[in-house]
Amino acid sequence: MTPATQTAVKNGEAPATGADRDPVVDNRLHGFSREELHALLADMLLYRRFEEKAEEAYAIGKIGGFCHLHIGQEGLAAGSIKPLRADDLVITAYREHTQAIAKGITPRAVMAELYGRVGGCSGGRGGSMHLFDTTVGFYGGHGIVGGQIPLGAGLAWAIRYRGGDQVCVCFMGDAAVNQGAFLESLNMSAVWQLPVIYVVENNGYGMGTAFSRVSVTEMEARSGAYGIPAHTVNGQDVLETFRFFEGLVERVRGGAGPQFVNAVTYRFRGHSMSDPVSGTYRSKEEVEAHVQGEDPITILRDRLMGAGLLTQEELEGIDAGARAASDDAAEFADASPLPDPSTLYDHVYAEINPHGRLFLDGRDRGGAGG
Amino acid sequence: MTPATQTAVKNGEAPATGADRDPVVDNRLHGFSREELHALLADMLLYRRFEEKAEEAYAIGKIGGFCHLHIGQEGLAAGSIKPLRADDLVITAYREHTQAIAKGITPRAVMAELYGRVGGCSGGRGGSMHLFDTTVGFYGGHGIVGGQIPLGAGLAWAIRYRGGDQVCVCFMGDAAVNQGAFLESLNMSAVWQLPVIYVVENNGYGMGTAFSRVSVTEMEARSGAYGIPAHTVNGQDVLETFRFFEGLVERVRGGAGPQFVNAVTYRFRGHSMSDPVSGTYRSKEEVEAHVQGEDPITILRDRLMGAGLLTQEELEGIDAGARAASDDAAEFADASPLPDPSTLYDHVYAEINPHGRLFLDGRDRGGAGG
Amino acid sequence: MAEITYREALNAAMCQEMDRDDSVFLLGEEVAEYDGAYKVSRGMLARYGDRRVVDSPISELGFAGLCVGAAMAGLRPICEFMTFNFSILALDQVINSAAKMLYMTNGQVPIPMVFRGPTGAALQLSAQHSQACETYYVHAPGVKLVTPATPADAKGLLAAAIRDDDPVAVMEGELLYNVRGEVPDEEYVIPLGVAEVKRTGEDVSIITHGKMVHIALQAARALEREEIEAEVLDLRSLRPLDVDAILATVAKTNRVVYLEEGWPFAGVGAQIVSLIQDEAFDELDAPVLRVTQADVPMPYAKNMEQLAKPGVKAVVEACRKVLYMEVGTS
Amino acid sequence: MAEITYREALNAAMCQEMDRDDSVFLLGEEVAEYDGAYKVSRGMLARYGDRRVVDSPISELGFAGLCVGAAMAGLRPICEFMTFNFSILALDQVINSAAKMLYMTNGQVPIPMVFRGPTGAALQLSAQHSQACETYYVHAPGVKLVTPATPADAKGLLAAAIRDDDPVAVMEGELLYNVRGEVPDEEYVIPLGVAEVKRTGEDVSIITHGKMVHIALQAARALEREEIEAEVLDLRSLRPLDVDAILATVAKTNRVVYLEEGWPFAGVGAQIVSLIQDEAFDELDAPVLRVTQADVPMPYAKNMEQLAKPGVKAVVEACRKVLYMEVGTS
Ligand SMILES: Cc1ncc(C[n+]2csc(CCOP(=O)(O)OP(=O)(O)O)c2C)c(N)n1
Ligand SMILES: Cc1ncc(C[n+]2csc(CCOP(=O)(O)OP(=O)(O)O)c2C)c(N)n1
Ligand SMILES: [Mg+2]
Ligand SMILES: [Mg+2]
Repeated sequence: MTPATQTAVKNGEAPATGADRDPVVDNRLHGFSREELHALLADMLLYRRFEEKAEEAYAIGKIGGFCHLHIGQEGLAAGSIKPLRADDLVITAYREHTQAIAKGITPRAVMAELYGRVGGCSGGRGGSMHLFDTTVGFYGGHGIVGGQIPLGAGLAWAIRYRGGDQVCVCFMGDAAVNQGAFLESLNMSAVWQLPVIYVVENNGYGMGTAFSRVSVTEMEARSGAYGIPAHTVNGQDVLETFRFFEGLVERVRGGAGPQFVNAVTYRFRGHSMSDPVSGTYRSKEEVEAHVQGEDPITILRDRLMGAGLLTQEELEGIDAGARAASDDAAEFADASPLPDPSTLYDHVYAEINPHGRLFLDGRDRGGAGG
Repeated sequence: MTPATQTAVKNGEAPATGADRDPVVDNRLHGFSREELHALLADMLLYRRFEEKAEEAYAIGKIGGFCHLHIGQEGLAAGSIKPLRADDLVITAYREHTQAIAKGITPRAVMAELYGRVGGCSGGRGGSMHLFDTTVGFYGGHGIVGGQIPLGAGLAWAIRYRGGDQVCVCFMGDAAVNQGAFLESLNMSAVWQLPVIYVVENNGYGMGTAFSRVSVTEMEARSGAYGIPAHTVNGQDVLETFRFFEGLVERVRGGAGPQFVNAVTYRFRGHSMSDPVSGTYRSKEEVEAHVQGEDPITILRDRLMGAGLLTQEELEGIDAGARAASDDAAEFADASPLPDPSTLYDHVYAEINPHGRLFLDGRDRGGAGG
Repeated sequence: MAEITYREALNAAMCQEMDRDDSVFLLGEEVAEYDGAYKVSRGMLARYGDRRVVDSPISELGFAGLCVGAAMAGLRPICEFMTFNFSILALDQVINSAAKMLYMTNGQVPIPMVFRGPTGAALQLSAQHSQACETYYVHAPGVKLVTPATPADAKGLLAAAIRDDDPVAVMEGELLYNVRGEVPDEEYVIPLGVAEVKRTGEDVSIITHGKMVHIALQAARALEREEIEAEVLDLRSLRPLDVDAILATVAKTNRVVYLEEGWPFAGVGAQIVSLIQDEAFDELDAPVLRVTQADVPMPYAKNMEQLAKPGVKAVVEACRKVLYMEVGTS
Repeated sequence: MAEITYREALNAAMCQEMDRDDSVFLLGEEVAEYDGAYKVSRGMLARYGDRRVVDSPISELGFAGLCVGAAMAGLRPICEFMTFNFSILALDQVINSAAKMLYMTNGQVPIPMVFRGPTGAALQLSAQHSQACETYYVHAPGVKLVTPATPADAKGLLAAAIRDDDPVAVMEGELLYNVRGEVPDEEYVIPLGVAEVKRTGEDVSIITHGKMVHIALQAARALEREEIEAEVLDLRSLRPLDVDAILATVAKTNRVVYLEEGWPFAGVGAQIVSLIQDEAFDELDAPVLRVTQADVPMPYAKNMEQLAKPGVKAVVEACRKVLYMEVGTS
């Protein structure tokens, strides 16, 4: 099992510092090496800076449409995706910029997609909600709440059908578990014992609606109906999350069948760019408390500094790298051309049949197709 | 709480025979009076004879389309619906002839509906799968598996909205719990504490598919995800079922919130008229064993005879009544006219707007509407 | 008569009807505490309480069906879809329950309810969030459908929809919510099935509905500069359909362009063309042309989205074409 | 060439394709152990095993989506809907996932799959089980749609649909399953987008698709007795649409009737009329008339159902009408 991108932690290596470390701190470091810890910090800082850059770009109109930031939830992106193999599959909803980067899409390709440019990972056609790169096993980016859940089951179905040992990780928001697709997909996954891990990014809210207002049970209760084991993990602790997923992925790879993970996290920004951070449905105090106490980046930083594994200088260096990569992504995006208007009708169909008309708007009237 | 139709058991009356009865037998009689017991037997025999008659009529082409018989499941129809008040609401799927009769639609109106005649409870427009009579609180008769589940939640919503103390009983087959509508409806019912009882008529099969082939959990596991209590009842024992529902309905009426009942039963006929009773998906032996050992009518009959509460003569009298009512229903249906062709466009809309055209097939071209 | 926004007009219609009839309630995602995803229900929770203004889980099929069930019992639900894109999940309850119920029950169970929310594209929301859903609602008999284009129409048509005893889909436009216009303050109801000539003209008729009315009016202004007088007929209601108004404008100009936001194949315009050629065959001096979204899923990139959407230029060209003028010179 | 049933022809097409390509599998309700609700997949479980012939729970949205997901990963699922009526529950996955995926991914993720099953009415199945679903599948670009009317077309079109790299809906007819006809024994594929003249004639064209082809042929025989020679054009494929064949028959007879099983508003026929009047305006000697289901939910009662369905008589009358003959005398 090797991480998907070069910045990621290398597993299976012994922790760098030896037996003289404080066992409590060590325990909280989950046996990661210094390099691995720095790499995880670098990953999360990249996600943060990248999205801050996107926020800026949105404000000046470089990015349009809906844009859902993952800020605050980066521990989960790194902790759940970095343990995956390159050929494992990820599918998710529309709050997926950092997940896409975690799985191996370059910041450039993601940013260019947000800008709607040809250099984007979906050629500028998909936008923020529809990031795709199947070469790194990232299957989108879906905008209908719950729509990706059956698709994730289908990806896992294909793995099983071919006798492969990959795993599919299917993310969703907490609100998505109230969609019927959730029941149908989990049930089928259980019946066919598909190699899929359903991960709820439980940030407590679906837009302005607290989960407790649309459910009388806790999240953990939602998968038992189908005989799928439920697990809870603290998504703000990237190390705990990483180790947890590392183990779970191996179990699923080994045939343990579908799993359900309640990953507890918090969204530091509004639902999308038009939603204020606090006000209507959650108080300023509530948000502040989370930002202060539960920032996955701060948590890791403090832990590393506390253990003497990170200096202020190193931190600044890592952060500078993250900012540079984000700036570079934005510059790349800005320089990338708009899609060529002549391609408007490309990729509606994979196969243009030699007979008959496929487009009914007059486009291929008299042309080859009609 | 009074039963809905005149044939039904009257509750709250002391058992007719006194203290000299065998306590074990008595216990199995659940404290019902002789009259009540006879009435329940009469109800079930009516359902049985009625559907046997329908079967005959289908064979000679008097009834068309799909026709799903409830034979074998009558204990559940009587036991769950007879305890309801006249103003309680029932909604169900397409295997609903006997449920409709239990709630108070006359055998004549049901049979005429199967025949597609104006005397039918849906005027011949609905057919076997769409029996309706809102004056007795019977809200159909729905053909899309799971489609009635949100509708049942909506009926219960209306009760709560108006501050009424009625209860809505929403039936479904075992296969329907795999529809997403199940999750969505149960969850909303729990969130809003609706006065609804979801009853699964668990006959073990959805068409040719055993429940165990499409679920890794038992039926009881399916409602806990939404915090809705699950109950199991033996639907072949009409007395147990009646007492169970009697209690449950009162609790829901009193504000206990939504409930989920796994009512275990068995279908003695094929899924519909074209499906053989046994062969592909269940063995002859399996069916025989149920018909011999788990016929709700036989069970009650034997129990009553064992307790000296029913003579062969009485049984024959009751059965003759059931046959006569079924014959009468068929005669009524046969004599009832076909719907008047001039009514084809009636009841598409409740309100024919004075302006504009509602029918686009040329029908009101030049007429009042267009 | 005050000038208010389309959003406020919808709000006013709901309040008007909720004030007069306790059986009317509003249910949907974010309609209560959040005041609506697009703030259409602003203030309504405070005014009517959480019995009548209700936040639902994200369960489109379920809550649409729940509303149909409540309507079966005689209530008059307003079921808000955050956008109609999401209502595709609920279509089974719209078509198989709401539309067919009255007929299957032989008239016993009317479904007096409203499905409402924005339809069609806003700006750069990409393929899954930019779909005009009229065809899905108008194909099956049993559901009525209105598409208000102005604040006044929004108030009058939504009020009429709530009062109607049948299920009525009210398709709004996200890009219309901030549009301002004169709206009667008093009780105001526009009968379903009455189209409105939004601009008169002799030379060519642009027939359209919903948000596209504004594109049609812009096109008419552009044509005016070429001394072409276009009539703009806003159908307002697709079912019932004001056939008299359609035939009147055809008889007047003999040349027609149908403009709609959605895709061409089996679009609303296809039906209007079919109707016109059937009932006014001899009145036509040219084939009816249609302007629609390009027959592709909506792309995200701004330039591509503009290209895919039906715009003023395409309407002007179509009008010139039905007038047998040279095209592409304007 | 053997004479086999339409049902057997579909079975043969699936086996033909499953034999040549391991990535093809069949999934749906009752397709395996029960051999299919209508026995279309008879023997396939025994032949291919439960890896490739799979019974699903009753979860239309879920299993349709699962098949789309499997197609995203490169498999070629055949997703059987017991009938297309039930697929309304799955439309979100058809439209928002299958149809839009390739575009949203800029061509990265084709969806090479088939949705198949019967559409339209059988006999007395009442409102919820008697719906022709073409419009719901043809409106959004991204999905192709074929409607075989004969056993040979069933084999050839289903095989082509399975081989096609796009999602293709194959709409069959429950009442066609027992129809017999000559079908090539060898590998047989009919290219998508090629209509077929099922009967030639000079006087009037009946254009149609699917099960209605048989009604059209009956009507043509009835007209023959009045010495009217009707041409019957079976579109076979609605998307891609064989426009050349349509224009050819229009040019030949100058009079057209479109016959379809579904409802009128935004039906397939509306689109065909729109296309003909646009592209062959001057060829038409009369408006194109349409024969459709009555614009009502399907009633159960036998007499009412017959009345609601488009039948031979209505087609004959429409043909007489476009020929400007007296109507109602035959
Ligand atoms: C079917 C559907 N309904 C509604 C929406 C609008 N919508 C977009 S995101 C969202 C909230 C989802 O919340 P959650 O699943 O918790 O994910 P989060 O945004 O918190 O990551 C809603 C209602 C949608 N996109 N799809
Ligand atoms: C959505 C939908 N899918 C498929 C069908 C076809 N169908 C009718 S009944 C049935 C089986 C339902 O079984 P169950 O819910 O257990 O009820 P039972 O017939 O045993 O009473 C199926 C698959 C349908 N009517 N609706
Ligand atoms: Mg959330
Ligand atoms: Mg069953």
